[in-house]
Amino acid sequence: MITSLLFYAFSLILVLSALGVITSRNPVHSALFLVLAFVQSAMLWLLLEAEFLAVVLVLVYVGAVMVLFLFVVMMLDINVEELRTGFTRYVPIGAAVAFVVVLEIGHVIWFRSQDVLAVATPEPYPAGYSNTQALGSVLYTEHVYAFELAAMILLLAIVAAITLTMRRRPGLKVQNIARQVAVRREDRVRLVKVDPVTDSGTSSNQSRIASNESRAESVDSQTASNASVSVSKESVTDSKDPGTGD
Amino acid sequence: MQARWVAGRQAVSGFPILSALVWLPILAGIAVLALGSGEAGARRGKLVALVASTVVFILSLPLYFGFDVTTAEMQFVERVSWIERFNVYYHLGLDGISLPLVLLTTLLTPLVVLAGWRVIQLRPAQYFAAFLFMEGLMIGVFAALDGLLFYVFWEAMLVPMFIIIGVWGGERRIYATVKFFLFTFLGSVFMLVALIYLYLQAGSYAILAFHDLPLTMREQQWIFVAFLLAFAVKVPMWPVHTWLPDAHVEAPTGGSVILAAVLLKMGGYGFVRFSLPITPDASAALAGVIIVLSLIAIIYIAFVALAQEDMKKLIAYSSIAHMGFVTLGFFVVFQIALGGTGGAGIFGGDGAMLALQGGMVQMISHGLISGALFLCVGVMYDRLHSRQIADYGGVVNTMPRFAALMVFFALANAGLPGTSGFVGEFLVILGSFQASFWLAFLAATTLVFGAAYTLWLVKRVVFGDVANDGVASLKDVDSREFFYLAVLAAGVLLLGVWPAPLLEVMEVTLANLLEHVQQTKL
Amino acid sequence: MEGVYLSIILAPLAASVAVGLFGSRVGRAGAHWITIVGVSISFVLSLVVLADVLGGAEVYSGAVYQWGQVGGLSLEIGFLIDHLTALMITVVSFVSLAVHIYTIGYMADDDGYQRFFSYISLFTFAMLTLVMSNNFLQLFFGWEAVGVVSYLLIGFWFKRETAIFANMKAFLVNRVGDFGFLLGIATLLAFTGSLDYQTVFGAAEGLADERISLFSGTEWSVLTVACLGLFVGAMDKSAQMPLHVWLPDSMEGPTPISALIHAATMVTAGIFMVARMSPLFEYSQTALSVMLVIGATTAIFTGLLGVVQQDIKRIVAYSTLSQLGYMTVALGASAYAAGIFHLMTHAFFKALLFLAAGSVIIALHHEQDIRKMGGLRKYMPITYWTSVIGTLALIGFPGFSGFYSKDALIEAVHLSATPGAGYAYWCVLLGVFVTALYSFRLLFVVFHGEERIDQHAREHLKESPKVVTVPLILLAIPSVVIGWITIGPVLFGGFFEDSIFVLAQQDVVGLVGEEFHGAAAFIVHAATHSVALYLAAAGALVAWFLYIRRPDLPGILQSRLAVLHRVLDNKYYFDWFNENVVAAATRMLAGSLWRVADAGVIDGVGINGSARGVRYLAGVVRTLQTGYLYHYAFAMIIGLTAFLVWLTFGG
Amino acid sequence: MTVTISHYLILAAVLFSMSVAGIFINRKNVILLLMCIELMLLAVNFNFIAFSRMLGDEMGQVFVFFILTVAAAEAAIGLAILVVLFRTRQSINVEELDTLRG
Repeated sequence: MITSLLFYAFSLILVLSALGVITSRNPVHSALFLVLAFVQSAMLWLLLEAEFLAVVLVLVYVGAVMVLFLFVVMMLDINVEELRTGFTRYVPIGAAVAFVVVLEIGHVIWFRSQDVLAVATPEPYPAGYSNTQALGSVLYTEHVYAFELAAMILLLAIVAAITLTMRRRPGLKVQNIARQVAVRREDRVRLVKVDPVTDSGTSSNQSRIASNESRAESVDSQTASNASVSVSKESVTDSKDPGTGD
Repeated sequence: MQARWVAGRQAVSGFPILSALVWLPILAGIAVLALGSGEAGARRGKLVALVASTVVFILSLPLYFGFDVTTAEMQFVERVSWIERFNVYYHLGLDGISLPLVLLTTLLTPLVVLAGWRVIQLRPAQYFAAFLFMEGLMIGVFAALDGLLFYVFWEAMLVPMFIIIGVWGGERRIYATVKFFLFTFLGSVFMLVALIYLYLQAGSYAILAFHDLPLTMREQQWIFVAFLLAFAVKVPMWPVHTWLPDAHVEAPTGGSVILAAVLLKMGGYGFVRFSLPITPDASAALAGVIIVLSLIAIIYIAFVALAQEDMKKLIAYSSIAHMGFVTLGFFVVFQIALGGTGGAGIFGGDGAMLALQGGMVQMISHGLISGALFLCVGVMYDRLHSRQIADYGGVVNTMPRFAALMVFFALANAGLPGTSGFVGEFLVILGSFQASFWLAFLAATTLVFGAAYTLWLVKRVVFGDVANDGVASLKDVDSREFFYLAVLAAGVLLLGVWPAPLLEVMEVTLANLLEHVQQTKL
Repeated sequence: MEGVYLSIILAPLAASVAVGLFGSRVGRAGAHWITIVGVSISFVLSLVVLADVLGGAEVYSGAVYQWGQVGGLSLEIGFLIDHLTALMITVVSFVSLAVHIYTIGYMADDDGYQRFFSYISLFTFAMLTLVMSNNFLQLFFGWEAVGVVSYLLIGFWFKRETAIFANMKAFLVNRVGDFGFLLGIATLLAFTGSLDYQTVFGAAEGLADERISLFSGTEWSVLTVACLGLFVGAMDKSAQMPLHVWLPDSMEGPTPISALIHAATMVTAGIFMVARMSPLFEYSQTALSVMLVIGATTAIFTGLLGVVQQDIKRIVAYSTLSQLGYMTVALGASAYAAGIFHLMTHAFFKALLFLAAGSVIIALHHEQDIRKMGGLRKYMPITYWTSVIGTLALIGFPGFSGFYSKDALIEAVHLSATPGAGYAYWCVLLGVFVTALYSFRLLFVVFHGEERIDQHAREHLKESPKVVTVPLILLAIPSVVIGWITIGPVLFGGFFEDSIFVLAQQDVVGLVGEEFHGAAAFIVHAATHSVALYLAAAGALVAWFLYIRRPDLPGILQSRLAVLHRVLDNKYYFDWFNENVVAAATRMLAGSLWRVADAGVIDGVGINGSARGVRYLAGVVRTLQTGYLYHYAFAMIIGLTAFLVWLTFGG
Repeated sequence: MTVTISHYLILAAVLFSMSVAGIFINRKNVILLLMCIELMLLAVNFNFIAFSRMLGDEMGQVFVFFILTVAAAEAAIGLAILVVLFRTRQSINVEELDTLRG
């Protein structure tokens, strides 16, 4: 009796929340209604003694999928009003199709499956029965290949979702560590031979640096300027590039 | 004779030679593709293609020398289960009908590779690979003894041909390929339906099992028509022939050669392998229709050929006319069996054999001759990039060696005795006389019309004074071109003066076929 | 002897192939030496065979190799060697040899020297194959092969538009004949089951009574159908009306060809073939009558054309046509031996005339118009005298070879009872007059009278070199004496034995032979019993009067008889008819079949029409495709629902 | 008035029909379409579990397990596509997605 009451209560909420999903104006509301519908379904599944799946439904759907839905709905700036225009245009045909579907399923249940459904009340499970264990014992033996396949599908879905949504914005600077590590001395440093300068400190930027450095090394500026190490400005900016490409 | 085939048989015993012939070119084709399309890759690819096709040709020789001409049984048979659920086998084998066609294929492919050697600049690797694929698939078609296997090869062959015309073709190649594809595909779909029906009746796809399957007249007629649609398009018979001139004109030289020399033969082969033995009663009942269509092809198409301005189109139309002899030869058999001319009473059986043999010889001979003629046109096209007759004239002045070969092939095309072109027509005309005087009369008009369009072509292209600067600048054939034309010339001549080696191979098989078609299945 | 027979045909073939393939390597001298040696071998071996046959050897009929086996029918290549064959191969190889030698001079400065020798050797091979055959297959091979070589030779100077037109015409007209020939062969095969001469001949008598229905309601004798088919073949090779049109045009080829092919050998293939098939033709009165009428018509009407022609080679060509008509008449009258006899003598003197004409032509630098000749007698004595001999032989001057053959022939026709023989007799008699007229016209206009040669040619005018004159002399000798020597043994001596078959009631040659008492007596007999001799004399006289005595008369006559002249000048409008009616209609039909039927109806309406139909339909259906995803989704759902309805409520 | 299998089946049918109707009603909003599909799958899962319970066979539940997996994957990819779609077109209005319309 309790079971019946619970069944009707859950069913009622389920149907109403489903109705809310399809009719509410705001997609956020729809999503929340859907969450409710899932929870109610989980309850009903518990009544059917499918505990494992009921828990999975709540964890996976309510916990993960529906959150994803909500994220997306909220993230996207959707013009709800525009989407609502002509809302009722297809209601008659939708209702008609839904009605036909109900009719069909009802027909099948009432007229075609009487003998099967006559023993509609399921046998109770024996004591000590564990739904999770029973499911696990078939899942990891008989259906292990399918199970692996399902894992692959999920992996694939992850990869696909990431590839689809990943985007590269132009102009974004990212480190390329591999290229930074692979840099060699020749890429950064350049040896330049500078001619001896007669009137030092006037001509070019480059030679000024050179002569300054050489002065620091040696007092005799005339001899040191013959061969000196010069780190040019260009080579410094050059060396920045290989590390920062996208 | 006995010693010959015994020795040959021992040479191939235990070796799956037919599979080798089918798959070697295909693997080689993959290898050519794998070698890449760069310049070096293309050069290596060409070499691989030539070596592979030559090896295939050499491999196919033991088939001839190991062939037992005293039996109509399938030989060199290979049979492995393929799709167990539907009783499909990977089943290959040869008899006297398919052997010559396989040899024709293996002979022509190296020549075609050689013909494209320097000419093909665009994606050469893919070009040669396509021809290698074609070769394997064509051999597969002729060797397949399982209906589904046959169908797979048959349809798969369309793909490389489609690509060859579509990629390396002329200006209107897209129109031509689509037309070619739609025509042949439409026809073969009906064949698939017939094959499936036969499978449901026989419980397997074995073609030889189809032969012995009893069928009612109604069933036979439907199956016959379904097969007819597929084969008539391929042959091609009037009025489903219009794809051929377009396809030929647009195809590159090698494509035209393979198309004319081998692809058309599949139609003829289909008739003798499927239509005649599977539906003998329907064939007999509808033979009149086919004969009329054949005669239309022979006479009407000859006139159409006369009006052509484009060399390739002219040769294409001439192909249709010549293939008319093939279908005439195959179906006149039934008219002979019915009695016909008074003489048939004493000579009926041999008359039917004449017609059958004639049709088969005509197929082989046409393969060589039309192939050679298309190669000739290719040689000229490579130099002047025109197929219009009006752009030529007096080619003999600048290309004497080439002109000699071209005139030879043209005469062979006109059915000159001493060339293979004569043998088939001669036998078919002699045979069809047994059916009716007027049949022979109409068929024999080809002597005049065939000569008319061929010689007029020769007159306008080869003879005369140098017509323009283009012709004046022509260079005679180099040794490569001379080689492949000379090989074909030798073949044409050999079969013309001594067709016995060819006739002998087919004799028993055809006799068996003849006996088979005369027994009603009802 | 098989080796000998094989060598006879293979020697020229080998020579031809060698010269043809390695022409540039063997050089010009090599080319003519190789081929001449080849043909000489044939000639010498032919003499051996002739001697062997005359020595009473058995008739040989055997296969060389099996061409193919189809059902119970074995097709073989082989030889039949009897008196007829022996005679033919001797004539063919002799004339061929003479022509080979003559060609050295005639073609001396032609670019295609080696090619030419290769061709004529190939021709010799083909012709020998034809005459030595013992079956229809090989006969047909030789038949077409000579046609092809003739095609190549007529178009030898391929730069000339007229030449390549003429060779195509020749081949096509020949193909019309081959068409009939092939049907004849097919008829025989259908009713006898063999292509071997001996088997077919053996069945001939039975075939005469066999009936075949060609048009509903009419029944034909199988033999007549076969013979008429074969005769159509003979008509084109031996250029009988109306299939003669190719022969005059074929004079576009070099002169040695005209001599070899179009006078002495190929054109006689038809005559030879009918004689060879005498066991068949004998049983078909209808075929014989047709031959009589066609031959007689050709003999007289083509002769008339020779009178108005201005081209030296064409005159000789028309003369050839006329003489071939004579031979055909002989065949129709069952006088096969007389026909072959005339064929032999004609081969010699007509080859002579052609080569003489060729000699004139090269002396005048390839001038062929007789209006630009005249008075050549004193410049070219050897050519002149050999021409005179040829002319006398042609018109049947007593004692010359042509006299014997022609007179015997006319006598035989006179005695024949075959329907049509009366008409034929008058035609051939009149023909004698015409022959004499055009022959002497040619002789007088070219060699006598005033010189009308242009200045340039006259400076170089001289007798032809030895390689030209020697063959002339070689041919002149038999032209004079061969008739005298051989009429007795060949014609009346039963030379042909079994190789020619004549029914006893039709044996006109035998009747003529009863009154034959030696070659000299035959002259007396002819002078007293036949008007032919006097007609020939009259013809010669008229020619003399018109072209020597009153050279102005022909012009006057021409304008008086303008209508007649125009008809003759246009060759009875045969060419006009062929070009403007047959060829034009063919081209028109071809064009309309292509453009209207093929491109228009099949491709336009059928193929592209269906494509257009599909495109139109697609355009209509396209409006259903809104492109909105949800419409497709709806369609799916509705469809699924409908399907479920069918599944739940329908079943 | 015990709860039988039929009850669950009818519940599933109602749920299914409502989601079908939802597809029609919310034809323009792709997110809602995806939600309706989830709802549909849920309805199907109901059937599986109900029968599994009735027949005492875990097979049905295994099936549901896999359906949940696939549905999760589908939702993830579907939403990813949706995000990409929105990024390129600045809208998820189905009526603007008419590139198929030739």
